[in-house]
Amino acid sequence: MNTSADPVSDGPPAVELTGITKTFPGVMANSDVNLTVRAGEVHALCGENGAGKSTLMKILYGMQAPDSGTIRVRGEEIAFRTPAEAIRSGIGMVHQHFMLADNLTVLENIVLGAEGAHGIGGKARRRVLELAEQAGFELRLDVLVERLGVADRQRVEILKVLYRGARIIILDEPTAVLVPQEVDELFTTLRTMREQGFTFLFISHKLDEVRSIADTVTVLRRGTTVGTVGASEVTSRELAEMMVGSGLPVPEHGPSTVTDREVLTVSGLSAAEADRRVLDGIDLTVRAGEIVGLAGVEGNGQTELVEAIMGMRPITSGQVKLGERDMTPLGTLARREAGIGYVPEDRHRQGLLLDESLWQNRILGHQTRRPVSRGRWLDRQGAKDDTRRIVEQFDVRTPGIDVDAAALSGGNQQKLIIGRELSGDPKLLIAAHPTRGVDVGAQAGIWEHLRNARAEGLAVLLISADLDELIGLSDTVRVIFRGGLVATADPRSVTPEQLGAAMTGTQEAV
Amino acid sequence: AKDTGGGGDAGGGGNGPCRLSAPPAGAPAAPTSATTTEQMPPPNASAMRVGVAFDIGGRGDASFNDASVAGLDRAKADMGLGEIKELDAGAGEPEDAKQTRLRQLAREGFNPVIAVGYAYADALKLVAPEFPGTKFAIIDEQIDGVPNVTPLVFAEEQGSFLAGVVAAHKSENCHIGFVGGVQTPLIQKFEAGFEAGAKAAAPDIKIENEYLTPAGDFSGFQDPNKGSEVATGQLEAGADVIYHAAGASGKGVFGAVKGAGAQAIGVDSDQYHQPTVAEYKDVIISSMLKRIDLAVYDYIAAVARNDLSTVPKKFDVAIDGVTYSTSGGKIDDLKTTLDAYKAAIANGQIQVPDKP
Amino acid sequence: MNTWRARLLPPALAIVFSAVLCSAVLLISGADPIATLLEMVAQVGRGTTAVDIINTAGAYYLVAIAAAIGFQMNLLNIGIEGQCRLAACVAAIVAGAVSLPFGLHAALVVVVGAVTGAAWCGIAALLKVYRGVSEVISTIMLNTLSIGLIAFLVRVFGEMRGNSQGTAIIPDSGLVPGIPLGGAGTVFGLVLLAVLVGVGYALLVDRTRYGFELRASGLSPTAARAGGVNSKRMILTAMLLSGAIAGLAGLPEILGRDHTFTVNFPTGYGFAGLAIALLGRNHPLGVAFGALLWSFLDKSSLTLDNIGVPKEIVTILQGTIVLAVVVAYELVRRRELAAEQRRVGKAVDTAEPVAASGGERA
Amino acid sequence: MTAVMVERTPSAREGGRKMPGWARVLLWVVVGFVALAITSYQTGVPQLTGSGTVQAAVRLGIPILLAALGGLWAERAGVINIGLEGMMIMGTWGGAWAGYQWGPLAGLVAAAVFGGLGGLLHAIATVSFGVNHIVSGVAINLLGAGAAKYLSTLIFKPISQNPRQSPPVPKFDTYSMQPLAGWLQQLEDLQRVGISDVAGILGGLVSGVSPLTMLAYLLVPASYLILWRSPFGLRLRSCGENPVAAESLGVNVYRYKYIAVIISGALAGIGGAALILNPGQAGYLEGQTNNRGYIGLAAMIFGNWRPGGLLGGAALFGYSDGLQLRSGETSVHALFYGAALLLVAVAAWQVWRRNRFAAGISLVAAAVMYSIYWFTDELPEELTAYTPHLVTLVVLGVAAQQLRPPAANGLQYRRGADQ
Ligand SMILES: Nc1ncnc2c1ncn2[C@@H]1O[C@H](COP(=O)(O)OP(=O)(O)OP(=O)(O)O)[C@@H](O)[C@H]1O
Ligand SMILES: Nc1ncnc2c1ncn2[C@@H]1O[C@H](COP(=O)(O)OP(=O)(O)OP(=O)(O)O)[C@@H](O)[C@H]1O
Ligand SMILES: [Mg+2]
Ligand SMILES: [Mg+2]
Repeated sequence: MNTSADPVSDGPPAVELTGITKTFPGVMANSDVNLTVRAGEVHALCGENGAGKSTLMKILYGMQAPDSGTIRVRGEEIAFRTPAEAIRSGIGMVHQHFMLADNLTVLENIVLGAEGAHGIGGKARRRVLELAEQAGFELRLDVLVERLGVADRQRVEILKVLYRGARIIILDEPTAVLVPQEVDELFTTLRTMREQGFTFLFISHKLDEVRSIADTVTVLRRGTTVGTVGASEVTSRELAEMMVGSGLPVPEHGPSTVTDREVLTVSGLSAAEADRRVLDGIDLTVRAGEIVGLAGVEGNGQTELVEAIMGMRPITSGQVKLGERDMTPLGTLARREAGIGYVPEDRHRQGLLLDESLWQNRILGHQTRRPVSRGRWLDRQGAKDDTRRIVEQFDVRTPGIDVDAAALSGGNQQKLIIGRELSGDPKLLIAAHPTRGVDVGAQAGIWEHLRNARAEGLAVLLISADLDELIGLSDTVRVIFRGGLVATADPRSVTPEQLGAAMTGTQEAV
Repeated sequence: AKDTGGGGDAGGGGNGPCRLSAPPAGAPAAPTSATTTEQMPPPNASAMRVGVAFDIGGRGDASFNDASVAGLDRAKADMGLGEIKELDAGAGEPEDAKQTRLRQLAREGFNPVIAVGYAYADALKLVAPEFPGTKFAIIDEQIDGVPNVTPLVFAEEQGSFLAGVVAAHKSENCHIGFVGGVQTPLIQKFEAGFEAGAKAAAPDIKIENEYLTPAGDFSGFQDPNKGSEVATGQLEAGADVIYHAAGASGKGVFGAVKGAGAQAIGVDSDQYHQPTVAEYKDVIISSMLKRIDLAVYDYIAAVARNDLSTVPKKFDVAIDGVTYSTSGGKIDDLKTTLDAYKAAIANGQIQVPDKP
Repeated sequence: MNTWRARLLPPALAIVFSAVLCSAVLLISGADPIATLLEMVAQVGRGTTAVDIINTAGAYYLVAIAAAIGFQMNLLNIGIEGQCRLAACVAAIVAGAVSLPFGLHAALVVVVGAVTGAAWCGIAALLKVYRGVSEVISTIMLNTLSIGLIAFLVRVFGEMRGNSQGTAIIPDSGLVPGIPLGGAGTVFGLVLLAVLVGVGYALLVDRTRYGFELRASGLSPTAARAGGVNSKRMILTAMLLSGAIAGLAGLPEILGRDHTFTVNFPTGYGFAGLAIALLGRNHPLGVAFGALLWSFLDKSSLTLDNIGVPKEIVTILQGTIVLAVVVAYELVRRRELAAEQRRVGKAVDTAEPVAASGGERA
Repeated sequence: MTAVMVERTPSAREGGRKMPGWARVLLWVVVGFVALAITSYQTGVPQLTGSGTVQAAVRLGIPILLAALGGLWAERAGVINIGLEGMMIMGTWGGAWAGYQWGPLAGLVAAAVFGGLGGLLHAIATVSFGVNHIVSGVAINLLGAGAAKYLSTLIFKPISQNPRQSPPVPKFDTYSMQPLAGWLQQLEDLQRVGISDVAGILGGLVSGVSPLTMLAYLLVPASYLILWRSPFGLRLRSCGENPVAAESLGVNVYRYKYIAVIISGALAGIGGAALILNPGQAGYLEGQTNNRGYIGLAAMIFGNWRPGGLLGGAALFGYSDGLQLRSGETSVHALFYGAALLLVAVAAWQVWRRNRFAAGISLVAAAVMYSIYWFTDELPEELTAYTPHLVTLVVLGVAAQQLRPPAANGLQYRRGADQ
């Protein structure tokens, strides 16, 4: 490792990207992007979904080749063909979606690909421990990564980068999955490391965070750079306007439509997975016209709760009732037929048949109901007509309903799913991360649809990692921690920090 | 340490040679007048076109297909056949493939057409009536009632009886073994005869017998690995002469026998002279000969003379249709004994069972 | 992926590619590829070859549909071979043992065949659903076990005719008359069964809820589950269905020609079925085409001995076709998806109103 | 006023009883052995633990072991290799071809090369063209069989006069670890409870071993060391667990997959060579692999994608096959007694783990096994011939749920594509 440069040096910029253009079939992900990152600064990249941030970073990291443009690292022009070459130039990247092998140990994940330095044995172990200490992390190196929580996984990712001697570190949405307290910890680490001379490229949608950690902010819109500003010189509002070209949408409470008709009643619900309790005596009620938000750090049981309500996961005790009807013995399909709509958290894996046409996707989950089927037979015409309705009503941007779902962009895929799940007059909608990775326009549209449905008496159980969304949309917020509901919050008065404290189990502090 | 070949001794817990019963006496010398055809000068058949449909294995299988090839070759040399066409079968092929093969030969004017192997039985029953002008023969299956089909069948149990006698006399432990390839009725004839022969020669003898696979799994004829294991098992149990009827798996049997320094008896043709098992020559003390070559030769000659009545109904010991080989000279001392048994079988004094 | 081009191009490419490769192999071994092909085509006109092609294609079609049902949901039923043989054996035993009026008798036999096939496959299905045993491994084991079971059944319930062991001859009432074409042979009556199964399969997959669930489970098990598809039930029923159809495949021959099951019953139908289903892309018509092609290659190859060309060339040809066809499908699929994304991209660009119309709301 | 209303404090999680992996394996080996020894004496079938049976198990198990190792290498890199059978066939042909001309060592090398070629083809199809792994495997099995047939017609027929067989091929010699093998033989001959059983089993392992068998023995720990204790192996395994992550760390996933699948093919090819070059084997013979490639795959799954485990799978298969081939129906019959004993042990284990239900099931199964043993004298020969397959199926049925395949096994990976 070279000697620590003083922060914000006057030497050549750490990274200089000029005229980067990258097209995917049908999408111009980057067009003529310019970016200059000084050594020793935290440089934030902002932009709405699909603006091309990740693509740009993948190009810098050698994972994707630009169609044109030049990359300079510390003044030297370089064309990376593989991540290995970028790593050699001292660039490291922590990806938006973690790049960890679950079935390998922490140590193995860290040394993978960099075995040249210290092998994979004791020497490597000592070096990793040393680095962990420097960064202030506490990690056991021999556990399988699958056993780690999100924050720990992120630490592993950062250690991976450090182990390779990276001085320029790309962090793609590192805070998306963290609660405020964890974010603070992360920022402390970043600041320490900045003092030690590291340079950061930091991507986030959360503008407050950006302003608190970054020295400089560059905004991307539709694949091009809109401008670069000093972080201390702008307000979040100004940043947002740069990003979307207009005002930033915020979820807002309309008038309350909550009734006292209980639609979903969950009582004493417990579930286990291989000796481990994943749900622990959950009691939960959602009334008609009410949106109940579920806050929690990923991995605390929200996925399991949703699956248990949907009948996709065996439970050890408890009851799920829809209206007066006991759902507990029913399968997923029967629950859907009884009036539960379900927007799954992972649209690619759970929401869609990517290799099927849009109208075939309309049938999924509704295969027993009109208008897409008649008894045991499918009603192809009915399905097509209703898909056209959804495309129209929900503004799904597509040339037709015969294209494969895979060809649609993420936001449009999500709109199709929401449209489908609101079809057939559901009584209850379970929406898991309905706007995750969806751009601002689509996001506002989805919120609008949820609110309208609520006004018509729909009960909604909303799971989201975006606390602003939760607070903005919900009538009640419940907090889940280690498989149990540990707190209830009033969205009209609670702050994200307070929620965050409850989510990490440190609610005594509030 | 390197295991020197033949180091193992098979006769571990041996109980010594058998108490042998005397060979049947008083049997008149066998009617050595083999077949009638043998004695006549070979007819001229230079215009004859012979078609042959082989069973799986085909020419070069070092087994019954090859035996029929030998007959063909001799017929060609002696009688000057016009043309010979041979078609091969595929493993596990359906019935219609066999039919097509026979039809193809018949349609192209080959006459006679010889079907090698009982697998052709059903196909032949169907195809032969379609070509009344063509003469067909089938090896190893008795087909009656189709006028233009001549069955060429053998008394394998009689030959195997002789192999049993050889084994009983040559065993030092009075313990012998039989390895069958696939447990089909045909192979069971070998087993039955072998057992009968061994028991006749030495009533107290112990006989191991084992098949590699059950009926329907024809891999038993193709798996020397298994042959070797089964033979090893029998050798370790104390057997020291092993007779096999296991097709290509026999190689494995010979291998195991050689490794243990024991003795083996081959099958179908004179395996002592067979190139594919040449390395095991020294342990092959005899082979049960099933003279398919003779049957094929006789049949072609009979067709050439246009007198099928001269073809024997069954190729048995009486006409040397099944017999034993003496190549290698290991059983020269047994010749008289064996011939006595042969004569007794031929004149009906001994009835050899064909089912175990 | 719904254009005709995307459907037909890959198999055509594959067959051309395989033909070129095999020609090269033939040339190396000193044979004339053109003459070989002509000879194979000429063989179709000879004797009963044409009818044999149809008959065997019928059986191939059944095994391939059995395989296709599994493929639809990413289940690999390698046990078709065993299911087909065992079902044929049991059906023949029952057929030889009962006496029923004409028609009813054969119908019973068909049902027994289907049930046996389903039951044998059901073992693998249960092991998969309840014990998580990969169906690939269990069906491979079951294939081998079926050989032993068949040998046992034939010994206990069968009879000996000359040197061949088989089940009792089926009385006339149990037979299914064929369509006699004189010297060209007789088309098995049960080939119609293959046609029926094909029609049923087409309707099932394309038009019914069950078919939709089947495809959905194959395309994305996770999405299907979230969509209310009971994956255990689907695995179980799909395997049972696959086994049942596999169980029919041996019957045309037995009820139409052999009138008995012998231990010499042909082998290799199972793997042919897998290959044909791949070739035909699990599509009812594609599979029919594949079955005919496979059968043609099999039957016409019988003449290759006549012109001194090793028959094995056909096995190589078949292997190359399978590999080439999947490669071609993959390449065409990638191209089509890219084209479609371009199309979507264009459509979205022209219709681009505003990215963020979400500013104003109630 | 607090906005967050605390309802209750979360409860801690409880854990079950656990035992380290190696101890469990050791325990089961011991239990299995004790059951076998008891069975051997109670039923009067000494072959169960005889050195002969063990040697047979080794000979029969080696081709399967090698195929299973081949499967391990491919699947650890994320490529399912059902084409092992075809690669094995290629190996038998190559081994016989080169062995005939230049001796067994050359045969071994050629078998590896020919198997490796099959692996290369599989890699091209699955890695470069994204073909479904199983489809490619099925095609390779067809191709391997076809190509070997074709080549042997072309090359062997003129020499051996037979298109389906090679001429005799020179074999490896066998070696015994003397004087240990001799001592063990003496011990075994004493027929003392326990001691003779151990001596029989160990003796079977150290006597009559060919270099190829030794190589196979060595390849098991070597595979472990390479795959689990070397940087190369870490990279290779990472391709089977999360190739996207591996690529992002500069691992050339395509290259590692290629290497793994080619090695896999080479190992399968060597497995084929074991059918040619080991003493007692014939030369090349059409159809001689007889589905051993598939069995190898089963042994690997059985062994939970680990070298030690697949060794156990191959050993179990070889053992039950050797047993049924050598001492036929009686010993297989005795196995039912052994199975009953083992199931009682399983029941005890389940009681210890406080799993009453499973314990009950095991006891019932044990009773069934014992009554089969008690009420029958012999089993139909047709069925005992396939004991190994039945045993594999049953054991998988019992154990499959604890298996853990590599996470990205069988998935298509394309460079530059997300997930
Ligand atoms: N591998 C790919 N193939 C095709 N299109 C892609 C690919 N990767 C990204 N895109 C497209 O490129 C555009 C830019 O994507 P990118 O991931 O860079 O956006 P982003 O700014 O990181 O968005 P987010 O905030 O959702 O992470 C998107 O429209 C996306 O659809
Ligand atoms: N590997 C890929 N190959 C082809 N197209 C891709 C690929 N990755 C992304 N795309 C395309 O890019 C578009 C959106 O992808 P992207 O991953 O940016 O979505 P997203 O909005 O970020 O959603 P998500 O959060 O689920 O990733 C879609 O049209 C998708 O088909
Ligand atoms: Mg994205
Ligand atoms: Mg991104």
